[in-house]
Amino acid sequence: MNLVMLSFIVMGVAAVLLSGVMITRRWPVSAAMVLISVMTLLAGMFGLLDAHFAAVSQIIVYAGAIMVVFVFVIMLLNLPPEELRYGGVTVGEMILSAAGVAVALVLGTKVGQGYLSVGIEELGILKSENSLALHRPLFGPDQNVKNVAATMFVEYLWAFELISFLIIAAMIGSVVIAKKRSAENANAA
Amino acid sequence: MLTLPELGLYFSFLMFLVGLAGVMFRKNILFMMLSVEILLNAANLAFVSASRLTNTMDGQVVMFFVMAVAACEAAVGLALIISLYRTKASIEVDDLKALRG
Amino acid sequence: MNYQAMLAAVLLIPLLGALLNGFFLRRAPRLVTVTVGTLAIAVPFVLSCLLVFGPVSAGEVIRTELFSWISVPFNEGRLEVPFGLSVDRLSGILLLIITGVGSLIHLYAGEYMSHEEGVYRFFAYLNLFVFSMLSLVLGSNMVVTFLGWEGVGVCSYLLIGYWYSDEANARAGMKAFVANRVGDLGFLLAMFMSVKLFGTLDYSRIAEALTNELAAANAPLLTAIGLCLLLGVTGKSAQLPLYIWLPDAMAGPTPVSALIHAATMVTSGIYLMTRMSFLLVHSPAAMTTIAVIGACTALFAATIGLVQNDIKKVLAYSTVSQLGFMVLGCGVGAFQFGVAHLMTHAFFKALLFLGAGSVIHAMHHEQDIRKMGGLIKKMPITGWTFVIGTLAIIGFPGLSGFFSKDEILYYAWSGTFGHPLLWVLGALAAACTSFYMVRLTYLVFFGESRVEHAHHHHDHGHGHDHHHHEIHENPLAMTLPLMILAVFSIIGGYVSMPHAIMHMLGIHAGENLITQWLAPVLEKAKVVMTAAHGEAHGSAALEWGLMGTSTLVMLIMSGFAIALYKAGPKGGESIAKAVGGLYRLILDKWRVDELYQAVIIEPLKKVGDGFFKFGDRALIEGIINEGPRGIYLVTSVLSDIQSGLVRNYLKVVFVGILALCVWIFI
Amino acid sequence: MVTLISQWILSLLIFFPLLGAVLVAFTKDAQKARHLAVAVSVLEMIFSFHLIAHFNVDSSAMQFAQDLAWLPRGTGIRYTVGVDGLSLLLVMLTTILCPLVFLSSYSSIGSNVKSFLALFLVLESAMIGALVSLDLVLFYVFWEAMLIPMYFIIGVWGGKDRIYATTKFFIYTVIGSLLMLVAFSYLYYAHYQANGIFTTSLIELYKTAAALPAGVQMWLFAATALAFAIKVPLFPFHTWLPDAHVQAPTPGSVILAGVLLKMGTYGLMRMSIPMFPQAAHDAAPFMIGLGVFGIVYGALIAWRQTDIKKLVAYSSVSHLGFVVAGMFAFNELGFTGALYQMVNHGVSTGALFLLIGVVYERRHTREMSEYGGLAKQMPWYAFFFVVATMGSVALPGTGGFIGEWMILTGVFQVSPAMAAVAGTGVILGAIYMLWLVLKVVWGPLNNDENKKLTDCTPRETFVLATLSVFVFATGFLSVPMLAHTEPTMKKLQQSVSKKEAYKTELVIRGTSDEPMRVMMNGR
Repeated sequence: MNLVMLSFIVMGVAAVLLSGVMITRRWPVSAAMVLISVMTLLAGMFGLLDAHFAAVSQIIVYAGAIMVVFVFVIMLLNLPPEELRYGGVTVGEMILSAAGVAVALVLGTKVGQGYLSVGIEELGILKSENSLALHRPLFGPDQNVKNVAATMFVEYLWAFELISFLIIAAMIGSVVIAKKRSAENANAA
Repeated sequence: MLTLPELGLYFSFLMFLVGLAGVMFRKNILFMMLSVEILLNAANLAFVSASRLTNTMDGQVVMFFVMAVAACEAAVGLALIISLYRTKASIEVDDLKALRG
Repeated sequence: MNYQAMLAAVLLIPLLGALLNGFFLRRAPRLVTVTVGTLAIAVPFVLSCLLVFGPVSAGEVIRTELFSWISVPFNEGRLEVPFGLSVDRLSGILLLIITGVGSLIHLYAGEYMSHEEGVYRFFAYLNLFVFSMLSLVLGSNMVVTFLGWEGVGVCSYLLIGYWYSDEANARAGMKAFVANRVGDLGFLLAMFMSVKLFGTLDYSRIAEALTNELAAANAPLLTAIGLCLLLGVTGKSAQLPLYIWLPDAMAGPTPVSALIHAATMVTSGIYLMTRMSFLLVHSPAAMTTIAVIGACTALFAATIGLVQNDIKKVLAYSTVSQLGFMVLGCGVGAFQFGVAHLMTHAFFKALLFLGAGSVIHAMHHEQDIRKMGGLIKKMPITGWTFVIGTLAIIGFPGLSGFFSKDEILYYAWSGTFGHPLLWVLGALAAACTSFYMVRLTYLVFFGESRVEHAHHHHDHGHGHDHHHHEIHENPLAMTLPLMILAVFSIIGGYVSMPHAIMHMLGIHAGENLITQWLAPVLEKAKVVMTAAHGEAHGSAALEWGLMGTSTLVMLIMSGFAIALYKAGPKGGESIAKAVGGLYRLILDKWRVDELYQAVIIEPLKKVGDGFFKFGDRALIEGIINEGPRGIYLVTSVLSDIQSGLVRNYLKVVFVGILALCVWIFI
Repeated sequence: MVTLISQWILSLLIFFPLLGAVLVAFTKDAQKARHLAVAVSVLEMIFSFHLIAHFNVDSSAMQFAQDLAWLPRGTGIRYTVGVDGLSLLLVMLTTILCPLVFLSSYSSIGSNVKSFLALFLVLESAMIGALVSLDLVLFYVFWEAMLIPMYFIIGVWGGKDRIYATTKFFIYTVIGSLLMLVAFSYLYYAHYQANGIFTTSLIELYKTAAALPAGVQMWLFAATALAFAIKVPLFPFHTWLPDAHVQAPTPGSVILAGVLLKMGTYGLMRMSIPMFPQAAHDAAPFMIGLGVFGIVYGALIAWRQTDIKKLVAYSSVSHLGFVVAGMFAFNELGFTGALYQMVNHGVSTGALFLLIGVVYERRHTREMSEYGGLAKQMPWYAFFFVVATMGSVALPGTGGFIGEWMILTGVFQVSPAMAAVAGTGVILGAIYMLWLVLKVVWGPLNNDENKKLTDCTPRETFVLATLSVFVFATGFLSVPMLAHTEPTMKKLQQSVSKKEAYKTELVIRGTSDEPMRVMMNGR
């Protein structure tokens, strides 16, 4: 149990708990704020997992960009309090939650025994001749950005390009969706 | 022996459960979308952990893709919320029953 | 010009004529159409004469193959069906009849159809018919024969329905085609069996392959082939039970009736049986069936002929009856006399039909014999030739029908497969023939004229406006064929002169002409018959006795007819009243058409309706449509579970995830 | 040069109409689009003459073959095409029928012309693709691709109940083809289990499939045969056909009857029978029975129809019953006759549907009672009608006779009783077809509407005259035509009767002095 491990566990537990806090907030703005802290914690965990580039972009893109949009929309809507009620929780939902917690606890007892990663070799990902990992240029273990880039722009180039299309489409789509109504409203007015 | 990526997987599982609970129990679309962000983050954590577990970069690359998809989802979803709120004056999910069979 | 090319030309010139008339001479003047149509038959007639009186009479068989028609691997070998032609003595006779009588009828038709519009169509059909008929008799294998066999059916269909504007005519054509098709199925099945048994369809090869051992081993199959061929014959040659189409076929123009439904097409059954005689004689059962069918048809049709009042209908039933005689002749093993009667019948029946056509033409399409009478004064040539035809058909001694018919009747008693009962049926039929033919001739040509001089409108759809009511003799183009045919009706029968008469005349040539002529064709059949049944068991005394009896009967019946109808058509009424019900039954042609309609056609229609309503609509469609409805029922229950609330769906997902976790990890 | 062309000719034939479809879709003027479509299909026809000109009639191999990589290597799914005696005649039928159909669409299609023509060209492309593909996945792709244009052709340009008809057509066909896909997938995996490599090559899978145990073969045979039987359509899977035919526009009906139905019988002869010879043997009596029953059933129903198109549609059920019965006789006569009858049925029934279209465009009704006496008003029309009828009733001298004669002779060698029952179809065929002629062409010209009818236009005359020539040409020239198919049929017959795997190979040109065998790379 070294320091890395300890901080990882602390951050993980905190992230899970804060997620729980987030979903129970009454006000959307505070929920968004809690979510930002969860993301920051996750960024730390990524860093501990040697995914430095992922950690940085988690903060910049997620916590920075995406959540700003959320907060912006929340502000824009300015929901009245009666829109923000919790609503009742039924018996069935309680039972489901209990079952979920039970499974999580049981699973937790097994984590220490390497249960989640058992058989990873048998999966054959590293052995298979089809594995993409074999054909990839590897830079040192500390050259995370280079490694990510080498993978992304060689093996996943097409996916990357397609994602760019997706983003453009989403951008245009959101503008169209949000604008159309307002134009109609203007006509109605 | 307790390893870092394995713990990461477990935490991602727990976070996923919490996020799912959020989507299930909250009736407000805004909260549902926030919960979806938790789900996506949990998935990201799983990808990064797996990347570490297998010593490959694919997990991290996919994580970026997920992030990009999340951005799209947020943009489109929020636009929908705005237009929905304008037409129905409500963002209660139980008011939306167009999917009823 | 070698003989092979001539043979091909004989077949192809009529086809060429049909194409010319059908496609290129549509707007040509009538004279051109008629000339082309007639020449397309007359030229082959000349070529046929060269062929038949040249090499064929010397005993040669001319063969030629135009092209390979069907060729398929079959049982380690090949099944080859060339478009082959051959002419031997049997097809030679037919060839001469078809082209010779055909030319005369074409000549006649050019005049007969002179008031018609678009006569090119008529001559195209007629030429096509002759082409089909020639391929029927010239085909060297069964498939080429079948081409002609069905081809004549189609041409007959088209020609019967020539005046298609009247639906009854078109229906008659259709009836003819369908009845023929039933027979064709028999021919087809016979072909299939021949393929199975011999692996070839070439007549000469089948004849070679059919050894006595093979015949003994496959006796049931041979009987089946014989019966299937018989089915084909009953269709084409209008025998019981498929004769029904021939009387209706009189809806066509009269030259058609003369050419197709008297002289050529209907006799193709006789040709086929003679052609396949070597096979038929192996099966006594088939031969007996053929003889019985022939005899019954002869009598049956003759009874109907007794009471008909339409001049063409009388001749039609007479044709069916005469065809029955020919089939009877083949059935008792006297194939050569079947062919001889075919030939004499072609002469005198064509003569009678053309004569009837001449009368009809002169009377402006009046066909009811009750409205005629005394015409012989106004139309002497038509009248006297008609009388000659009548004398020939009733078997007046010395005329052609006498010889051929009496030979058939003699062999019906004493032939290899003969039986006195068959003779009785045949003699009765001959008696009826005498009665109705004399009745017909007398009512039309003698006695008082009953022609209505009042203007009566006739809507045959081909009306012509000049109403000269004066009945007069037709021009030479129509009477010349009558005279030529009359000559042949007198002398044609001498080819089959009975032994007894030959002895009396001191001719000691052994066999009569037709037997000698056809000896090569029938050789195999004769060997088989002699081997199995011994020589025919007749005697001169029997021959004289039978001949005398039938002559006597003929004279009595003719006299009876004249006595009865001396005072006009009402003469028969007393007898008709005496047997009232029977008379009406016969007048309605024994109601066979109605019987078929009720027993075959209507049930089949009902089955068709039933298939459609219950099979297709109720059963199959029911399953097809109810199946989805059942699925819809289930899914509508399931779809009620779809509350439309996204959160509920997520709960299901959640349960799924938990279940997965439990399954994997615990 | 010739070798190069031969190598690419099939791909050209497949994709040229597709290119044409794109061009047609971008044409501005409807009339120009029509001309363009005709030009494309005529060019396609001219290209296809290369096949006839350079086909080696002594070889049963898959000629003009091309074998290219398509999907990733590990899947074993390749772009493999080739033509043998079985598909050659049908490809020719397709390429020759299509220009005629385009010519007929000048007057029968008035709205959305460009989309119609484009869809039709796509259909032609898919049909040829399905006929020449030698890879199960490729075949399946083309098979389903045929469905889509036809779905729209009926659904958009059809009659009153077109949606019902086209949906029924679609669902029937898809159900069948899904079962076929299951069978293909099983074979794919079975081949992997047996040989350790994945492949969808038909030629390889012939061997795999024939070696399967009889029980398995029976299931796979049933699955594929069902798919094809629906397409044929064999009784009792035929009820989509009358609806589809009645609702389809004239060009749709022609191509449906002329080519699409042949895909079913082609599939049976290409896939079901040679792949599963044991099962085919076991199922043969049943299949012959269904075929023969279908002959009588279809004929009797056709007789009782008052809708002309429905009558002809049911006559197709009857005629294709002959085809199925013939091929399950398992002798050369049966196989050859079945193939020949496919071509003949395409020609004569195609002509009949065109003829119905001619009067339908003038009178907008398909009820028999509305017509009558057309011979007076439209003599050439009557002539073509009678010719097409004679082709349909299998008159000697027309191709139908050769086909039916071969089929019946073939079936007779196996089961005389069945042949006799099937033979009644010949009689019934005459009854219903002549009934149709009687009611439409002959009889008095009573209906005043009909007195205004005009005879065929030069364009219609050209189309109908071409088909009429084919009706008789097939009747007399069967030997040169069937020479192309004989080695294939012989091989098929031998392998099926011995219950062995059907063996064939890919060659560019079938001549023996041509060493250019296509490499079976990676297999």
